[in-house]
Amino acid sequence: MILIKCPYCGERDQSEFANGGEAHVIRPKNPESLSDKDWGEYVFYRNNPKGIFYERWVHTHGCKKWFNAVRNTSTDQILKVYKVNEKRPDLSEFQNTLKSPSGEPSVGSGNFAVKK
Amino acid sequence: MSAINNNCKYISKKQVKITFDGNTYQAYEGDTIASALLRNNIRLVGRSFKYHRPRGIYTCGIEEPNALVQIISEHNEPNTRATIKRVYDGMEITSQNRWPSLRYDFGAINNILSPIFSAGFYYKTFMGPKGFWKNLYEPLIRRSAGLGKPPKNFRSKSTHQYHNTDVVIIGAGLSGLAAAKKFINTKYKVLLIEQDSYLGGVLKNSNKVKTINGLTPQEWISETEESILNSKNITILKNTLVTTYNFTNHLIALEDKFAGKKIDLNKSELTLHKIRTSNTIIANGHIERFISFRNNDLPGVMLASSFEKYIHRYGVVPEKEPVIFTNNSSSLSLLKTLINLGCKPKAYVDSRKKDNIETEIKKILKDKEIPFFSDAEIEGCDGNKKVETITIRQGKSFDKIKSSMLCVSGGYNPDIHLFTQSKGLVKWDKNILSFKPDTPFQKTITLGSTSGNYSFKKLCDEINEKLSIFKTKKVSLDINLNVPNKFSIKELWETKIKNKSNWAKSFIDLHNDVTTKDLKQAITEGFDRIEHLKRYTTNSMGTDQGKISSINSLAIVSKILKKEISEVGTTTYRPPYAPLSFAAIAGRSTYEFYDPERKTSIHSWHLKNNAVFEDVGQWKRPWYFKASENETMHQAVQRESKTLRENAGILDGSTLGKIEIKGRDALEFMNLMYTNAFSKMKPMTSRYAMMLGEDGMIKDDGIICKISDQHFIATTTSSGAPKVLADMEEYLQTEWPHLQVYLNSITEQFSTFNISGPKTREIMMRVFPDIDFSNDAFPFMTFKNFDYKETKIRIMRASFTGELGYEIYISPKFGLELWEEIFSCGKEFNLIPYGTETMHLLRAEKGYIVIGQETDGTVTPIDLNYNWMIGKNKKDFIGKRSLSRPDTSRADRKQLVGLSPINKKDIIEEGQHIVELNELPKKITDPIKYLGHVSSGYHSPNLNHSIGLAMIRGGKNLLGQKFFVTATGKTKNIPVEIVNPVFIDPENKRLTS
Amino acid sequence: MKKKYSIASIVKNSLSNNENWGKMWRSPNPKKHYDVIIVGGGGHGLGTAYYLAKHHGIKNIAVIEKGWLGSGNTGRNTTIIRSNYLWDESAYLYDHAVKLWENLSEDLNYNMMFSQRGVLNLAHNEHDIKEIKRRVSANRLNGLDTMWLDKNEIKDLVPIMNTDNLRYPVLGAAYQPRGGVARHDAVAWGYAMRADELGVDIIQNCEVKGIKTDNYKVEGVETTKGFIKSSKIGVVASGHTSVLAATAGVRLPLQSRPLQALVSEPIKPVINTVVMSNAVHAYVSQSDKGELVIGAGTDGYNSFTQRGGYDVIEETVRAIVELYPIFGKMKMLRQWGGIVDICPDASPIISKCDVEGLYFNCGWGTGGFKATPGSANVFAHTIAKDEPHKINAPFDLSRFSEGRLIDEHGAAAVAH
Amino acid sequence: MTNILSIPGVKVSQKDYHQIIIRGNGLEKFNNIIEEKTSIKPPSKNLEVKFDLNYLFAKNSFDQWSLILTEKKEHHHILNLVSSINTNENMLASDYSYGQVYFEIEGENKDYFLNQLTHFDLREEKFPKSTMAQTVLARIECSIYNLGNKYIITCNKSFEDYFQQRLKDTASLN
Ligand SMILES: Cc1cc2nc3c(=O)[nH]c(=O)nc-3n(C[C@H](O)[C@H](O)[C@H](O)COP(=O)(O)OP(=O)(O)OC[C@H]3O[C@@H](n4cnc5c(N)ncnc54)[C@H](O)[C@@H]3O)c2cc1C
Ligand SMILES: NC(=O)c1ccc[n+]([C@@H]2O[C@H](COP(=O)([O-])OP(=O)(O)OC[C@H]3O[C@@H](n4cnc5c(N)ncnc54)[C@H](O)[C@@H]3O)[C@@H](O)[C@H]2O)c1
Ligand SMILES: Cc1cc2nc3c(=O)[nH]c(=O)nc-3n(C[C@H](O)[C@H](O)[C@H](O)COP(=O)(O)O)c2cc1C
Ligand SMILES: [Zn+2]
Repeated sequence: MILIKCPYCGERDQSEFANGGEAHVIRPKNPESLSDKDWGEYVFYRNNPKGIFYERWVHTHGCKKWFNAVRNTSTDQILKVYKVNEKRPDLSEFQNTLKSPSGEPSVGSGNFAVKK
Repeated sequence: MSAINNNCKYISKKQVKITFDGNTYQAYEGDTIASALLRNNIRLVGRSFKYHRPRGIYTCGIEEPNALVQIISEHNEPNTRATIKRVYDGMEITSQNRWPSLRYDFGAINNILSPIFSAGFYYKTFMGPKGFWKNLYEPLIRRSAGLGKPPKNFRSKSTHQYHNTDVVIIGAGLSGLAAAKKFINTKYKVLLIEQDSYLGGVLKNSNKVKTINGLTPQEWISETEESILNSKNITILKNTLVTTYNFTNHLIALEDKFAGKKIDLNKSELTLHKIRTSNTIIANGHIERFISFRNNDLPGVMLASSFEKYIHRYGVVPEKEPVIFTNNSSSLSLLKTLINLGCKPKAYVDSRKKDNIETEIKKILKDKEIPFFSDAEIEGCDGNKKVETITIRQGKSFDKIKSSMLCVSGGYNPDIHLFTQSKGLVKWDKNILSFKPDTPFQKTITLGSTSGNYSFKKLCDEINEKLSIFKTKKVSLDINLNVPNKFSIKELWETKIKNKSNWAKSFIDLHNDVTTKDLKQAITEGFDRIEHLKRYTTNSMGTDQGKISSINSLAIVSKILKKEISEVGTTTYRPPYAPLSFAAIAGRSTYEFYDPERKTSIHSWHLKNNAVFEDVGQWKRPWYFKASENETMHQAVQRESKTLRENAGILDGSTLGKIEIKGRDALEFMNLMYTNAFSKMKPMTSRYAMMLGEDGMIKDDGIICKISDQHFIATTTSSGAPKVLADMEEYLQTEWPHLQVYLNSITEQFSTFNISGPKTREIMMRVFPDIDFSNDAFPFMTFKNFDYKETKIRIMRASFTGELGYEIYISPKFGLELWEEIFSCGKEFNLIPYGTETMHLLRAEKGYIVIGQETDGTVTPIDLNYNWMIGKNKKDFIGKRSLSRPDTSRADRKQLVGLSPINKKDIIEEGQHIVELNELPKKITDPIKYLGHVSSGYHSPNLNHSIGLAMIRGGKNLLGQKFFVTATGKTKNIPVEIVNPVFIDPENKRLTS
Repeated sequence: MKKKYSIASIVKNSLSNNENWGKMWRSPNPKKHYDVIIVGGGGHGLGTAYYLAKHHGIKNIAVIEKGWLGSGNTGRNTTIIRSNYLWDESAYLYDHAVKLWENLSEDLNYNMMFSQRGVLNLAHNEHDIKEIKRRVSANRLNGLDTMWLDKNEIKDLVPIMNTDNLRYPVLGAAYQPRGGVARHDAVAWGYAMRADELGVDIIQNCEVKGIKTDNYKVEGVETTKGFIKSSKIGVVASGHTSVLAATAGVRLPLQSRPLQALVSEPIKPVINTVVMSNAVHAYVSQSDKGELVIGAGTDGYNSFTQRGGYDVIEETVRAIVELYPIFGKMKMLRQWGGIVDICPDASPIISKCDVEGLYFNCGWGTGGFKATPGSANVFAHTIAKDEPHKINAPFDLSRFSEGRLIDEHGAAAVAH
Repeated sequence: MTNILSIPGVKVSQKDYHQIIIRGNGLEKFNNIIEEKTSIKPPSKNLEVKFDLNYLFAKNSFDQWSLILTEKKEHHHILNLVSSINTNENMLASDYSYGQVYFEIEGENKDYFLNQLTHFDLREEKFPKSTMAQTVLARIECSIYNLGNKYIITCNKSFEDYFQQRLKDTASLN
């Protein structure tokens, strides 16, 4: 159960929030000018990285405000929370956070817990 | 030899009666089932999972793999661990997995057949002849597996308790208590959680510690507990087991509030604590492990520290003359305990070399003339349903000793379950021959034996050092021991069997009847990954999850594979730590509170007037009203529909979503959100509107009231309301923050009544004599606000039935009063209340669609012939671009049509399909082509025949053609004509009358 | 078949203390080059290799698995098998699989314990009823054995179910008698054994780090055991497919999310049918060993941690005790999660892509176990022939630009 | 006022209050208008609650306020206030008086009691006096106002029966 810090309400249990998928996907200004393929990409395709992910959350059962977060999807650690109108933080800010002691196993699920 | 009682402070002297398999026994309050049975010399308590072998009590705690019983007096609760469940007077218990009785179990034949029931045997046989698997083999397998019998119905009132805290200490043993001491009277909010009903852990369970700070262990525990209780910042939870360690220091712990008491069904017998903490201190100790030898599952084999725990914690000495078998130094305290009680072990078998064995042990053995075997091991034991003879191997020689109990210690594993659940990394420690915590992933601290620190003397330093991150004072522990401070152990996981036999078994998993032979076989077959091995053999997949054995299996496997144990690795530890009650997980949010019921302000009236309700989302909506006791739903709906078209009817539409939209850019916003164009719309008029997803598919619909270009009120479907508001907010906040628009949900702020039918105007004039309802003053699709008594109301002229109609919006406080007023005025006009079913029927007659019925996420407005709702000149709106994709603009998409039966008596069923064949084959093998499906089907009382709305391929061009509709359970299809979906008043005369 | 399993072989081996069973598969070192490389040793991947070797005469094949066989979702699913999907395309695909399931144990001479004990999908409100009745009718025309059951018929099948005295009463159900469950791990093992026998190299413990392409053509895979050349690569890596695709510069419309499941302690048989419910969200069946196997929902965020939030477990268990009051006295033994690859229309992708020689079989999300043999079978065809089988043709990637989605959301909010 | 329950350390009663939800940008002009119409200065700090005997004025988020009037008033009075605020283009006020229900909970065990129904962190340092929170209680969305010695909890009126029953049930199992 992740603990998420709503920029407006403070730390709350994840169950109060809904995830809005990838952040910084801007709705095309002029959809009619897009090819079917490009429009299809906008509607259906979202990045799905294992590692650093820029994503959106909304405090559905609280203030109902949207905000962005940077989360490591291989550990679920939230590395940063920022408001919708704030600048996308640079990837380099989080590079060294990736070396977490755990996270999803590199080999299957069994051995990850063991330090060699 | 029989058990004797020991004087013990943790057990009351109060006697209680329990029954086990029909026989009554005396026990003491505070006993567990296991201690009670041992007290009564009962050692055979169940049959094993696969081979139905006789099994006894193996441990004295949560790690028990064998002694699982069924509690008849608690709704037949199955698989209860006899070693932790506390007895109470009248408790009724039975053994499990045996037939006809525990002593004579028919299933024991499996033991005879055991050589063929080797690992994974079922994958290799039972494949034919056809049908045998389903009808014979599988039912047989299922019946012989499974342990306990199913429980009985049980509606628990167990509760949840949330905590937010600074520190949680798991385990109130020696280290947990010492740690808690540090937090006394500090600013930290601390929860100290202990699964037992007494604090003290190893101090109360064993004889290991002589004194602490000059006090006896018992005195030290009481003193410590008292000082903790006096400190306001620390809460102690007893009888509470931490089962789950989630991400971000979220813990689940289960409190047994009726431990040792008969359950009161009106009370919460369990409390599930859901804890969020900033720091977790794990001090939950260690678990002793066993050693595999031939017949190491016979009743009478017990872990050494468990045996000792029965003596100290429960005051029962299970046997006066057991044999002790160990590979480490810890069994000294058991030896001393027995000697102190005047008991004398039959033999002491230590696998360590004589030189490595502590002098104190050797001295006692010598003094008391106890047969002593060093550098020796147990080859196996034999007996009929119990241990009778024990075979000891020393070098090349074998000795047989008669004893009925064998206490085994294979060493200790730090109890890392919770630590690994938290995703911490563990590391193999050669000194203790086990895994111990290494790098935590969260804010986790491990203390005492959990952390792999087996030295009492170093404990104090460990605590002071690891807790130095907190602002606390140092604690001091001066511990005097009955055991050597230095822990010594010799690697020993399995002993060799003397006479090779197909039937000889050394168990590695007692619960699932997995033998060391199975491990070897699996590896021979290629299952050389530990996770594979687990799944192929079911090793460590039982109710105990291999607590006393899983490390042993890793070691055995690593030997066969010639790998380091750390390379073999562990299987994944998963929550819960021990089986967790479903009732407790569910808590009170089930049964009557499974999901909140939402009620409108008219609900009480509906109840009084015999409404039958329908669940729409969480809302309770009148589905139809029974005019008399015997009226069926069909009759009611036909009556309601007919009366409405002839006179008038009123529907409680309060559940409709309502959203107030206001701001400088409201118009632009609305033009983007909906397909419709709102720019030319006049203030104080309303319009039916549609909302799409970006994929172009219809998401919701509703009526939009325009107050001004800056102010709108939108209605939504009842179940779509939250989603529509959320979507609007999302676009405003994330895509179009430059638009100045504010939204408020006002769903709950208004009761809404939809009144319609030809007599409606007359009724409205009675209710609101001051309002001019004439067509000129109040045309279709307009709305106005009026003063009404001490409040304001809004009336809109609109209709979903196709009749003259109004929607009234009023504050819920005055809703019921107005509703009743309308009825008293409507009486003479035959006004009736109607429900959602009639609403659906009437709108279908009129060809209006219902979201979720005509639409299913794959329908565009064009498919519904609603091209007129699309603001073609608008540059953009949500979903517009998708409407021109190749597939969404195809001419032969499924489109909305009406269906009329050619034979007027035929019934068009909803959900059936439209085909070209008048008859279907009895058994369909090749798919039959169909055009589409019936999205709505009703018997129209006003046309007096069945009608349908359908979504069919290329439907727009098929008007007038004849097709067939399938019918449930019939091969003969119903001939129908494709017609315009508007069956009643296509010219809208009624609507605008 | 070289290794022939039967009661005779079991008895024979039991006499030698079960010490002489041969290896089920080799553990070869990877060769430098293969004709086809399958990335992902789950059921779909191993099955694909098996059918490529068996039906398409391709011999030089490798299956590369980063962990152990079945360590992905094949080893962690609730094993529900059914084919009663709403849309024709789906019904054809899943029923193709069910038909293969019906002979799979004999075909592979390995007992998958495919247990056709029937699957119920419960209706709890008017909307469910409408949806289910429509599906029953569509299934009938597609030759499937789905039927509508009323409350009494449900009670007969599952006497322990509380149908009336609950917040959302049980109003009826769809029932597919041919549906059921199977022993999930055995599926991977059976396929692996027979593929190995046909010469397929199964390489465990080897992670594909990247797919190497040149000018929109695949060249091979970079792995933890070195570079391996191949001109045809089939990626069947469920939750990790999009991560792998990205290394070849391909974007897929997939989101990876945890899906959780749990088992209870084992008890004697109480529930002989697979029961699924969306409104009272829980899925339950009882395994041959006796534990209740219960499916929970997907977590609402992307993650690769194979572990979801506790709230999802709580939701499921609430529903379980609501529907089956006797389970109030049962206990959860273990909970776990898998990473499922979810497609916008809840239907899979079995498709070629812009890169020549690169094939994807993914997007099975919460419900691909049931499709294993069918999916493997048509995917093998797609790779061997470089064109889709007619059954998987609709499940291509272009459906997302054309709008030709196969939207199974309406039919089953969670499609186990 | 209706008494809902009273057990050692916890007392819950239901109140009849009025409420207005106001949306706007919170800038000076906004504040002035609000002050002019209500004669109360709107709180400017996020989550802050101003209160006295007659009212409770909270800032729920950066663009939303809830004004609860604890004194009994004519509905017209409230509605007029709402429409006079709404005359300003960039503000939205909606009457929430009777679509919400109001519970007052007091007593020394109120936190422990509420934490049987909500995960919300009621600790003083996380939820100080004179602040409010929107969260989930007994599976429904609620607002909680911390007035120090008591909390005011509001939720949608359609949940009234359910919420009352949940509260009573919790008390009965305590
Ligand atoms: C909890 C749960 C319940 C489910 N219940 C059902 C159900 O009841 N019915 C049903 O039909 N379906 C169900 N499913 C879905 C089903 O499990 C999957 O759709 C199906 O098993 C997918 O099989 P697969 O072979 O494609 O993938 P997997 O079995 O996941 O195999 C993919 C393999 O690829 C490997 N891999 C990944 N990345 C790499 C790499 N870089 N290099 C090498 N190897 C790699 C993985 O280790 C894995 O072994 C459920 C899923 C879950 C998680
Ligand atoms: N020399 C030896 O023979 C030897 C061997 C091992 C340990 N030790 C020493 O023994 C001492 C043990 O002290 P300790 O405090 O680590 O262990 P402990 O056994 O005293 O205490 C652990 C406590 O945690 C409780 N517990 C376990 N799991 C729990 C759960 N999930 N939820 C709630 N409660 C739970 C247990 O009931 C127990 O009371 C240490 O000082 C260690 O050095 C000595
Ligand atoms: C159908 C099915 C039945 C299972 N039954 C058991 C069981 O009886 N006992 C057990 O410990 N685990 C059982 N598991 C869970 C596995 O132990 C394991 O948790 C799961 O495969 C996920 O792997 P992981 O926990 O190693 O990541 C079962 C899993 C599945 C898919
Ligand atoms: Zn918030």
